[in-house]
Amino acid sequence: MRYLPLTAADRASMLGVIGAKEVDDLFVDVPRAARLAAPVDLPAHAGEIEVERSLRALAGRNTPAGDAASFLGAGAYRHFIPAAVDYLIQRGEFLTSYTPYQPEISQGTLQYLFEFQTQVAMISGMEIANASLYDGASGAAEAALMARRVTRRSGVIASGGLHPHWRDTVATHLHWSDAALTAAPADAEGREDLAAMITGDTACVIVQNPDVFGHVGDLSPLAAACQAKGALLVVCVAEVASLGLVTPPGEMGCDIFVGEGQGLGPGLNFGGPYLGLFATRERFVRQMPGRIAGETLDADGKRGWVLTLSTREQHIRREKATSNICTNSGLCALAFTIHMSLLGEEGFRRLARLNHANACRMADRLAAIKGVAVLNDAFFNEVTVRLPVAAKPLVDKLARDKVFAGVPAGRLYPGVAGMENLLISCASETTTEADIEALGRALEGALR
Amino acid sequence: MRYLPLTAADRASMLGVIGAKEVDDLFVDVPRAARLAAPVDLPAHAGEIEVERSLRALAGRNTPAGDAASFLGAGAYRHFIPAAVDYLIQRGEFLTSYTPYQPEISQGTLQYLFEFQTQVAMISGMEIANASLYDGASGAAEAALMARRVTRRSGVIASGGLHPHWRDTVATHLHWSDAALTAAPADAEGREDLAAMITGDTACVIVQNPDVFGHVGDLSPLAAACQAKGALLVVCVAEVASLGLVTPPGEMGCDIFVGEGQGLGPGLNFGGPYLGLFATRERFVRQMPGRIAGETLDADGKRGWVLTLSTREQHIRREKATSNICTNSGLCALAFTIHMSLLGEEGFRRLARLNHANACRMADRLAAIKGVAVLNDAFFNEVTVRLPVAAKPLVDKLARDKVFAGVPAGRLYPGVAGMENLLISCASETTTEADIEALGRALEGALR
Amino acid sequence: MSDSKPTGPRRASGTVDTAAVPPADGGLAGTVSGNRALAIEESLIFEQGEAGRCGVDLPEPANLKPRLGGLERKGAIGLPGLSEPEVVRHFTRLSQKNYAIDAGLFPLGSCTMKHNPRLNEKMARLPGFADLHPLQPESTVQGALALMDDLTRWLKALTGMPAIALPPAAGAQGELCGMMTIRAAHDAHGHDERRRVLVPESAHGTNPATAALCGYHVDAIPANDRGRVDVAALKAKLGPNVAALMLTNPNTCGLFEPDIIEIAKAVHDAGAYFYCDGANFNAIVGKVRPADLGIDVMHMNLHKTFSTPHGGGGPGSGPVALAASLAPYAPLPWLVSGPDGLHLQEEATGEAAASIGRLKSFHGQMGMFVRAYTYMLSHGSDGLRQVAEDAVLSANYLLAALKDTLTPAFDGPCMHECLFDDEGLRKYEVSTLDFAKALIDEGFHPTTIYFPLVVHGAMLVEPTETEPKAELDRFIAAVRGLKARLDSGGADRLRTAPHFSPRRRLDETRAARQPVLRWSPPAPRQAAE
Amino acid sequence: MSDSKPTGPRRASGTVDTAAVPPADGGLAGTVSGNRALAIEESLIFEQGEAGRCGVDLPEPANLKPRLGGLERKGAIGLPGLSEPEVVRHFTRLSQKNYAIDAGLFPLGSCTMKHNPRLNEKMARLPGFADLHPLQPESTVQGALALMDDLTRWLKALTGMPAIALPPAAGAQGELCGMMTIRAAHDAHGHDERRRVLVPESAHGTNPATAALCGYHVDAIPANDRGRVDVAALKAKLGPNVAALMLTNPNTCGLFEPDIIEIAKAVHDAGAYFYCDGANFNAIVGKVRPADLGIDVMHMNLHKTFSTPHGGGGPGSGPVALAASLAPYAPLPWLVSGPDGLHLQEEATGEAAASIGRLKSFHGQMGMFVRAYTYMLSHGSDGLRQVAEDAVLSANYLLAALKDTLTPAFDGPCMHECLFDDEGLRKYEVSTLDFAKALIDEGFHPTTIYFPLVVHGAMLVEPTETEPKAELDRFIAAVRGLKARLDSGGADRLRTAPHFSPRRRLDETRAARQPVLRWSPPAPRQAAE
Ligand SMILES: Cc1ncc(COP(=O)(O)O)c(C=O)c1O
Ligand SMILES: Cc1ncc(COP(=O)(O)O)c(C=O)c1O
Repeated sequence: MRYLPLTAADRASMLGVIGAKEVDDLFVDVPRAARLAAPVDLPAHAGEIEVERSLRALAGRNTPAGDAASFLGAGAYRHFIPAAVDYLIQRGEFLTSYTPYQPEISQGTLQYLFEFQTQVAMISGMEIANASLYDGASGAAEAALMARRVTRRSGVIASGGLHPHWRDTVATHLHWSDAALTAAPADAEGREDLAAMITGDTACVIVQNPDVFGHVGDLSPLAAACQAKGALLVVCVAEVASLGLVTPPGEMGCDIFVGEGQGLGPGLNFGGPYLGLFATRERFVRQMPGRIAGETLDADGKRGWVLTLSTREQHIRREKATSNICTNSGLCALAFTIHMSLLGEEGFRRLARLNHANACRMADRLAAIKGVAVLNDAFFNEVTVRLPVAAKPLVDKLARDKVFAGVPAGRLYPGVAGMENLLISCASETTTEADIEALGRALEGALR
Repeated sequence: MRYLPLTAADRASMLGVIGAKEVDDLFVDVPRAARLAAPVDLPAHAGEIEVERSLRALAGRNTPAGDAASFLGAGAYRHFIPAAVDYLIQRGEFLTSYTPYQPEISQGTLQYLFEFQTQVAMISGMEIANASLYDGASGAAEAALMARRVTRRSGVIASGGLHPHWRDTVATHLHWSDAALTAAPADAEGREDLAAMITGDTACVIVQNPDVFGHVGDLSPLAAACQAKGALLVVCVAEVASLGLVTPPGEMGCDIFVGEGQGLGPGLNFGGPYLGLFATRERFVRQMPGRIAGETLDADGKRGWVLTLSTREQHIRREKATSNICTNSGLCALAFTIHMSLLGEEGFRRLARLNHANACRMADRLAAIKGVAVLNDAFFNEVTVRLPVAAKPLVDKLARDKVFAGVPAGRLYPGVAGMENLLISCASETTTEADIEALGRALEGALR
Repeated sequence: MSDSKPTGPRRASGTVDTAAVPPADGGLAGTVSGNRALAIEESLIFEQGEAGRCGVDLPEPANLKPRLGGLERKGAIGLPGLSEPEVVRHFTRLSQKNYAIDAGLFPLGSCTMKHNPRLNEKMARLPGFADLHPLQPESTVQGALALMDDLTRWLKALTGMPAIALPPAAGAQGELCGMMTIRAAHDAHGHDERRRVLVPESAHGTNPATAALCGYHVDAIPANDRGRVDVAALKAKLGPNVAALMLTNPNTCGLFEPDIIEIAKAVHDAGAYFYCDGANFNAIVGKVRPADLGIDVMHMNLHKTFSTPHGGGGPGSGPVALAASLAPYAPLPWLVSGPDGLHLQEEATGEAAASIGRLKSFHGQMGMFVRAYTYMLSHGSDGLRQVAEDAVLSANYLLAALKDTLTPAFDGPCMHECLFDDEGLRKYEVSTLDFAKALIDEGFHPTTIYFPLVVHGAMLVEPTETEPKAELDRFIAAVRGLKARLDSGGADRLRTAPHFSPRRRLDETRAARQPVLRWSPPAPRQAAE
Repeated sequence: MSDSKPTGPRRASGTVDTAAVPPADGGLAGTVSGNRALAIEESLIFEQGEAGRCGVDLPEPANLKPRLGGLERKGAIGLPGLSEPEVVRHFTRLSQKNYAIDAGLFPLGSCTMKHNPRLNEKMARLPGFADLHPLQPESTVQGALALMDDLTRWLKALTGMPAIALPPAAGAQGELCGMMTIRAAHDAHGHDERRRVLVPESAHGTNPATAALCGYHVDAIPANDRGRVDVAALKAKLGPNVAALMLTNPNTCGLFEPDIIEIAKAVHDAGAYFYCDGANFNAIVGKVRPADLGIDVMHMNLHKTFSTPHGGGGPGSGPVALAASLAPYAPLPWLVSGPDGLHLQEEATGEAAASIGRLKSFHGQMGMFVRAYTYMLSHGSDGLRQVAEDAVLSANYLLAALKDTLTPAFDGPCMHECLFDDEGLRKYEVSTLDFAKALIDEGFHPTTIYFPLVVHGAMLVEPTETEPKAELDRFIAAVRGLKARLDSGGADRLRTAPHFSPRRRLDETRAARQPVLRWSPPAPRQAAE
């Protein structure tokens, strides 16, 4: 087997050194009855040629988004990722290293995490950030738990514009805690007023901007309301590219920022691995979950980095830890850091403008279709449209002609009234005029 | 422009240090009349998204061999290349380094070249090898020139089984030298006797094994004839995988081995870059063309490697050099070295057996078709068949159904009598039963 | 908090930075530049960037009239501008400051740092997997769902368990998933009183942290002097308010719990569930099926046993195998097969009505599934069994070869990792940390240190099955050589190690006391300057 | 010749290699292992392999009955057996012993070590290019031919020449191609008497070697004291037996030949052709078209000007631009457009009847064409012009900043590279080589040294346009710092440099005197052992 270096002779000589007769002597502690006498009933090993053939056959049964005119977003965004990003993250020194527990030989990882934290803080407008979480949704759950610790209150309010996956993830995580979630109803028009829901026991209010329907809103009034009542404002950003153009959470009074960095990091990947971004105020740092890289000096007085403030973490604090997270999204954070480095101030902002410009074009084309109404006044790269028919069958039909028209709101809100005819459609810098025209024509054709 | 780091401010400050007013002041030596006032008439710069789109559009107009049932060989062989090979050669330290002129910081390149040389010597059965040439064909030309230098004779005889591209490449290189090429007629049946052509002025005889028509032959008698007359025997191997199964040139009296390593190195690449392998006897080393890595010690007495015997080379010997070659096929040699390291003795031999086994199956299937005759008794992975019709139109027709049936001999021997109906077909470890059946059926259908 | 301070000179713009010329007697590390040949110092991107530089070329949209409701971002974000060559170089240089499996032995106990095949990476990058949007119509992702389905089949066969939950993002989330199914099951049966979870002292920190997240009270159970659960103590703690036992097996001392079947029975008899932390599954994959040991639920780390790369700290993937009794509570989405092919059940209705719900967005770590599945097909059932055998053999080989050099924590053979304590080091007044740092100089990644907590100055050594014997022998020689150095009075050399790494020992106390967690722009220079 | 001797201990099989335990006072490099943290010693693959190990899994063919005419290979080949993890680690470790552009400034004059964009690599790997067999039916490769055709269009526009020969494999083969077209043209005109080629002394070695391969006699022409061709001397040598002038422009001193138009005229008036070595095209691309200077034929190195990677010594690609007078002799194949699309004319008939024939198999370095074309589209005509300007600006910046530290070989501005001699070093009894080796310790690749030969102890410095100013400034600081070190009596430190690289200075004389050019198995051990 190509991945196993020990030969029969190696094994024999090693057993000799150990003083065992056969390998099974080393498994003495395993109850004899439970030991398998033979390999389990699964196919035997296969060479690279055969394995690649099997995998290509499976891959061939899918339609990559890039082969279609794709307007899918709703929590996962397809951006162009420069070739240098994927090249660099594949370097063995990054790819095949572990969490940087030994900083002297992990400065590469530690330095990029420090850079990542700085980038996340900058784009979100926050003071400090951690070294990543699994994804945005679980980050929102961590934020709710953190707000509980910070405020010692138990009420968590979720906006009706929060992505249902995020909302549900928060719900799951709070279910057996002593915090309680109140979720506002789905708010396709972007009209809800959460301020009225805040009470003296509210730990935090969780909102998303742009929200799951694409609406961009001013959160400052809500932040003021939170502050007045002693609650924290958690702002979620599922489309990180929006931060290049939209007023960042940190400038609207946000206390905890949670972001999904997938779009500028690992890519689509059918939903994972993704990249949780998490930032907050400096004064909350000891309640922040997840790893943090910090600056220090070495024995020669040279600058270097280490994982720090680990007394917050499970391996030190165990059941009192801020979170149970251990492995996070290191390599996705690296992809993000590299991509952000390539973009820089100018590129990041222009990328956002391009997304917005294409979305404006898309929205205009959609609005021009008879019977179709765009629900958004203010948006970034995504809008919700009301169709005269149910969205899901239409989307399925169009997919056959390689037009992925958008995400039916009904898929995110199964069984929720008023959602069936809504379609959430998204553009990006990769969207061409031809794509938009293909969408327009396909919809017109189907609605005729 | 993303690849250009200088900003306008940088440029201004650098001009300041230089003491120039504008960049054009630095171009003073360029005759004013010849200076272009504006960029030439070509498209302006483009981003990665647009460039990738253009390239994908071009690539999309080709049919990759892997998308067809492909039986193409005749000098370029499609083998499966393990994923680790392409990963490793892309490491920047290999990819973006230069010829190892500074050995202290090029030990990586130098050590793999030393390993490459050893592998080439081993598989060819020769004593020593160089660090690669452009490709097999130009290697054959170098061999002829080297034989001339070694023997101080001028006659060069090329077998009728030598790939016509190699033969023509030798001819071009000898054209203005004081050596003369005699090329035997194309020998589709593998029956020629070159011994009779050797004279007292023969510098070398160049043969190929397996030859371009797929025949495997015993070269020992020819070697004896060469030796008796003081001529050198140059053995060319276009399909390097054959050396895992076929008696190597070094065991049949070969003086200079020339190989094409493409199949186990860089891959198909529509014909280039390829990988010239070159090996010979130790006593001829000072007449060998191309770079050589050699072992030595450093100032601390540690083993290391350097480029050596460079007094043979153009940068020292100038017009008296053994060759004008400078840049060779370094990275292709690296791919080859890695691939050979993965294969090892066991894998290299088994790969060859698999190729042969699949070729036997292919040959049997072809022979079973009415009107089709296989010309080879002894072969490795490639045979020549005589069709009842012209091969080229048939091959073109079958290609439309994604069967690449083989290379029409007429493409290699345009206008040569007797070639029109011959088809050269090749199998490999990637050939499946289904491929062979597709070929058989397609030919049967077309010949019906 | 203070600002990030570069060691080297700051870039002076506009002129040649003559201030950077150090004294001729040699500056930092004896060179003018502070570099040491291939070891090149590298500043932060924020110290390199320049306005007007950009590493991407994007067209500026024509006549953009923003529709942002006035919420346009105004001030500078502060991101540095770098060209592509600078970015490639920066991250190349950073990478060169890392140790990795690709470079050498990485015997980090409990982490299973095995070879990461490049075929896995290649397959994960096929557009047919990597470029799928999670919410595409299901008809366009049937191959992806089929892969998830077949991965499930493999994991079922290897664990003997009837159900697999694929969503968890890593081991810790797998634990959370598993413990939540337990709590949901107790809830469903009205057992609200079961609020205690028994966790051995030797457990990984994620275990108690996870239990706490489920609202459970953690009750530590002691180890016996053989490094195993003290079964009597365990039994004494079992009772009507115990929800579950969380046990790692093979445990974090690298030992198999020989009484595991008895333990399982006692747990079940007490009405509790048996959670197994399967981080160490590599030791037994293909040799024993957890279901046959009486385990009710176990997470696996695809980034350990199944070779998906650790990537400097993730991403991971932590599927959970579930007994029939816990399967109804599996998290969303469920993969079900229907008349039109495979289908993702994304809501807690029907069959999935009892689900604990979502743990994250979408359907799990697909990129990791592709890699792990590629690995499984490559090894096959015969190869996976060989994996366990070779992993255990290699660990025992190290144990046997080093037992007279270091002090083994326990007697007898180990599983896939061997554990030493610091007894043998104490007389030299050298700590486990010192010894670990000395291994760095020798070209090895240190072992896991100070874990598990039940052993003083623990060194947990996990070689994995993908190390050639020659590399193990080099490691043995290095450990023995360091010991020999201690014997000949060289302790100081270890106490000050490492000496040759990109950085010497780093001051962790300083990092925590004066936290600098991000770069900040330097204060504007004085006008006088 | 002697056998390859490893520095470290040979692997002992079957037992723990206790012989590897060195004395406690520290062995090699102060460590037990000889490693220095991330700098890990690595033996040859032949010293690692083991029978029974293999890095690929191939099925054994069933019942193979060989049809090889009895020519089956018998004895062992000698290849070592290694598993994939070992191979990945071996080559990773080797790579870590290399300097590269990705790691830092690589100012190797005449080599144009610029950034190699990763987009190029990605595009070259599209199966629609990489997985094409060169002899596929032409209908199945129209996209590939179209790319070659458009690449030709770009090269024509940039050179101003009417024809491009794509086949040559590298610069030297491009030279051969070009000089052969010249000889073919003279032959066609019956000018058999033209057997001399004029080549400046400063020319790259490939120039005279190429001329000799065409059966030409090389006649060296001297440089004037401004580093340019001595036009009077050149004119004096021109005559009826001169076939061509081979001139590098910008020349190998990094200078543009200001009299080039006059030179071209003189050459043409004498009935000879003007060959230009275009290795230095990077200095003028988009600024000047060679055709406008009177050049008849010029090769370009796609691996220099057009960013295809050097790969540690290749592969390259050396297309040749041809004047109308030489175009008929272009090598095979020709790319022609016909009714069915693009077509490869592979025989010397019809239009191509006068072709010099084939220089290699198939159609040229397609993999390099894709990369170069990607680069061209990325830069566009504006970007390419900027390339030349920035390359020239950067070289002049170094020249200006270092002119008081090192001794410039000539006055006035340079083009894309600047040249220093060793005059400034001689008083310290330090050679150009010493200085170069000291730069290694500073984290820079040395400049080209001892070339061109016309300057004593030459240092030819080519920064390229892809270096940020900050890296140039670091280089300047390092050079100045080394000079300062010399001034304060530190010459010895330079004479013994490098000190920090994977190897110290290597004994080239020993390598040449006792050549060891391959590994050989060690002699079998004595029976007594
Ligand atoms: C025993 C044990 N349990 C749980 C975990 C947590 O797994 P993860 O890091 O994937 O969350 C680890 C990982 O280090 C572990 O070693
Ligand atoms: C001036 C000059 N001419 C010719 C060549 C030869 O080019 P190549 O190495 O591609 O054969 C070089 C390469 O170093 C060169 O610098």
